[in-house]
Amino acid sequence: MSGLNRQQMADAVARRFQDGWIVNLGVGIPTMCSNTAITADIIYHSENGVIGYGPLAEPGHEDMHLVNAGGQHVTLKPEAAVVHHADSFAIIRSGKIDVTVMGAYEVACNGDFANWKVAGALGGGIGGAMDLAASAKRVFIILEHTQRNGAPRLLTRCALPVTARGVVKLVATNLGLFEPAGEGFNLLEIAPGVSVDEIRAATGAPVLVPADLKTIAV
Amino acid sequence: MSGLNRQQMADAVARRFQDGWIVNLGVGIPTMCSNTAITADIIYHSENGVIGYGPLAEPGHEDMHLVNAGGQHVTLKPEAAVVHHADSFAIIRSGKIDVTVMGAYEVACNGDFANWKVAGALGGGIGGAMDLAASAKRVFIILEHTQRNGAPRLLTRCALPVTARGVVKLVATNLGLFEPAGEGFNLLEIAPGVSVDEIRAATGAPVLVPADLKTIAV
Amino acid sequence: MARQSKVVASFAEAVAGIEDGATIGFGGFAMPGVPFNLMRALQEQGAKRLTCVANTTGGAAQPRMPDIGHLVERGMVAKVICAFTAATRASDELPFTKYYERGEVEAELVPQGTLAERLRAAGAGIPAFYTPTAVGTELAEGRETRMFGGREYLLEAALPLDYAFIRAHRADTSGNLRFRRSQRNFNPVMAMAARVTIVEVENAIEPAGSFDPDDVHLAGIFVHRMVVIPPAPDGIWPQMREPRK
Amino acid sequence: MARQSKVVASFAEAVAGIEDGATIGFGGFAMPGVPFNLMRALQEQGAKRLTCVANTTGGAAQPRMPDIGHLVERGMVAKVICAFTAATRASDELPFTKYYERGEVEAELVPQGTLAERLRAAGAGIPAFYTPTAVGTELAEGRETRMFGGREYLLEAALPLDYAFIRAHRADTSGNLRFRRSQRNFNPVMAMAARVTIVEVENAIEPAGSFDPDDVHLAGIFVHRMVVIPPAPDGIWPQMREPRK
Repeated sequence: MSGLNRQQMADAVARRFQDGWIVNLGVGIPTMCSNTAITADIIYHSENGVIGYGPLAEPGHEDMHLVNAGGQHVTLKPEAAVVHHADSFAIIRSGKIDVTVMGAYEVACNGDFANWKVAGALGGGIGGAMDLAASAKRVFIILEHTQRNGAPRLLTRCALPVTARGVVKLVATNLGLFEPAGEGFNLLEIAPGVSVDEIRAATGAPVLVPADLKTIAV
Repeated sequence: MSGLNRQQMADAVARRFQDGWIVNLGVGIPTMCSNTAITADIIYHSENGVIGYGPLAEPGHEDMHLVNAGGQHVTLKPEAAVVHHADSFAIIRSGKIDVTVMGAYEVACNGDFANWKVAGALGGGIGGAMDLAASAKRVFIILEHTQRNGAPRLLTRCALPVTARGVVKLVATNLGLFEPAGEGFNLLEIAPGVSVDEIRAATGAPVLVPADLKTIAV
Repeated sequence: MARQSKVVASFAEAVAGIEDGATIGFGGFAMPGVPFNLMRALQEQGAKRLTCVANTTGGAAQPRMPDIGHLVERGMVAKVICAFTAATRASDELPFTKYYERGEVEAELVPQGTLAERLRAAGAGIPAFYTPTAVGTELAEGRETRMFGGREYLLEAALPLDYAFIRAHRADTSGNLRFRRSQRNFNPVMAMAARVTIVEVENAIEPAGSFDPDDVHLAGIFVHRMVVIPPAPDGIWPQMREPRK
Repeated sequence: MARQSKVVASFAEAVAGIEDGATIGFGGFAMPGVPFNLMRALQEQGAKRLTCVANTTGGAAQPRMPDIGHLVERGMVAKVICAFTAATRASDELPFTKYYERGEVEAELVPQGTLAERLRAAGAGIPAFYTPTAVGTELAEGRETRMFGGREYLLEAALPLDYAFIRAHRADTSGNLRFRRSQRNFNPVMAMAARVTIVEVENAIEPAGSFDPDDVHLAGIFVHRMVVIPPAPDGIWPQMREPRK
């Protein structure tokens, strides 16, 4: 029941990108979306003001002045431009990001998600997540379907403090692709070798399955 | 009783500038402050985002892409930098302009002044005057002491709609240099060949004269 | 699938499809950066009930360049939002002013810095902000103010545009722009505030990558259509005027 | 009378005179643009009860670079205002976090875009603005929100700084700066928000006029003290780290 690996999860999301989109990728698995050959014509934006970055730099060819929002050394496409932080978030808040892809601790079928504060902690790590979640045209979430102890991360309501409310449009896990649909998650595509019953057992909210369920291409 | 000419009025104001000041000059007589040799080390700022401009361009040497706020073709000093309009007014509103020098229709001894709308007009021309007047560290006004019909422009209260309230620190006219002082104007310096009685007769507010009245150097 | 080219062949094509009732911002300050060619093309395009946003409705100087006044004269304009609806010199008259005084067009007079900041706010996803400008003046009468730190500020709203018309010095095929000297002025904030930005460019469009990414003044993501200005007399290129007295 | 030179000879001189109780902003994002040398000098300078503003209190990675955590460890900090007061990965721990959990320092956690915009507002004379960010979250609890166009926004206040510590790639004697690539990040807005901006510069200071006025990223009017970073090991120059798993 392990399903997709991390790059396959990123690929499943990246396949939904459309040519010409401006895309912001969060730390972790989401950054892998820019390392896939699936999407040819995407403009990647990162919070630190880099517009139009490309794949990760080859080892030994890193530019010490150039990182993405995850601190990884990236390359630039010819169309690249650099702006300062206030202008970078002006782009975000004014709705020019077509999709933001983020990791999360929890996501709920009402479209809420939580990714900045763990249970019992005093502090948190918000970064640009709240700005992106509030204002991007689409919020896509990538996360492991369950916690290490097997507890579900896809829930009816988030237990942790939320990052934004009602904004998630697509959820990719190792088990499948889901769409928050109010009282449950629509299962859009299923990972190869995974059964619907396994998904239902691992999900903390109703899972709605279409008659013509597709399997994710890997 | 004509007193100072236009350049002499500008010079009388420019003598009050201090080295290192950031200075914004309004259209008309105030622009003449940047054409005087009196002030060696001023950073001139104009609303259209030019920081560090110098004297007017010599005829035949104008740069068609470079004007000051009055639309005059200016030159650049080596320290010059260009910003866009929102950043230019960020500089103004955040209080970084040491002095703004403007023309006016009227100025009052309570520090109010009026320079954007004439009597009976429906429209007006504000330009950057209200932003500058509200936020510059000092507002200096240069204007002819009287209207063409002899009516005073220095008043107890402005009759025209004001540009800002209580902000004027210095007033230069063809007759002298004045400081708004609440219930009247302090006469700081007098133009050569002009008498205090002439000034009082031409002023619509009390004029307070110091014992050691200086004459403006021309 | 490649993205569609942003370069169009004519000014008429650049302004095609502008809807009646649109809000259009025109960049420029004095002569530099004013999209004269696009403004002339818009006169021919003929959209109605426009809201026009610019520093000024048009200058008093002659010979007269394309300006908002021309659009008003053709009955295309419902409203202007500008820092000048009349000349500052009582002896001058802006072409716009007489139509305004006759009640043929509406006008909202805005301090220049407030205008720039309202555009910047629209491009920054900020719906409203407070400014010290215009407090205590006729412009603030009846409006909401608030004290912060003992000082009074006026609430101002973002000013989003449907279209921005701007003029740039150089452009690459991805829409990255460079402005020259005081040509920059309102142009970047107009573009950031707009749904669609249309640019007249003073030089031939260069290949993507022609500018160092550190030296781009307006990123291509803000630019939608570009047209190269032909040499005079087909294109409009400001020249020196007789000095004013 | 000539203006005083902005160039100082040492980091100690650059941070001299910083008062107890000052609010200091530290530019940088990840490694690029962080004023590591100035932060190290501040540890020695020893001012107390500081309010520290930055994207993060410090990274979890080793070897550890100078960060706000070091200042906290020395008892110099009353409060931090940051977008990270704990690590995003539950498995990491920021050096700062344990002092915070022990109650030895106050913290205000701010979304990164709100932080940038609050600094920008301070540098733009805007005392407060509305943002959609953080609406509906724990951060908005008990705070003022307002509807504009049917959407809820949160009121946020400007965040002025006494000092900005920043790092730039090139500088001229007038203080005009250029940043390289993502080194720009928070640095210009920190400088615009500050009363005094102190810069560590990666290259020798160049004569005024070395940069085209169109290519200045931060105008010299915002810059007060500059110091050139010496070669390693005297100066701090980030190197590649072992990749994280």
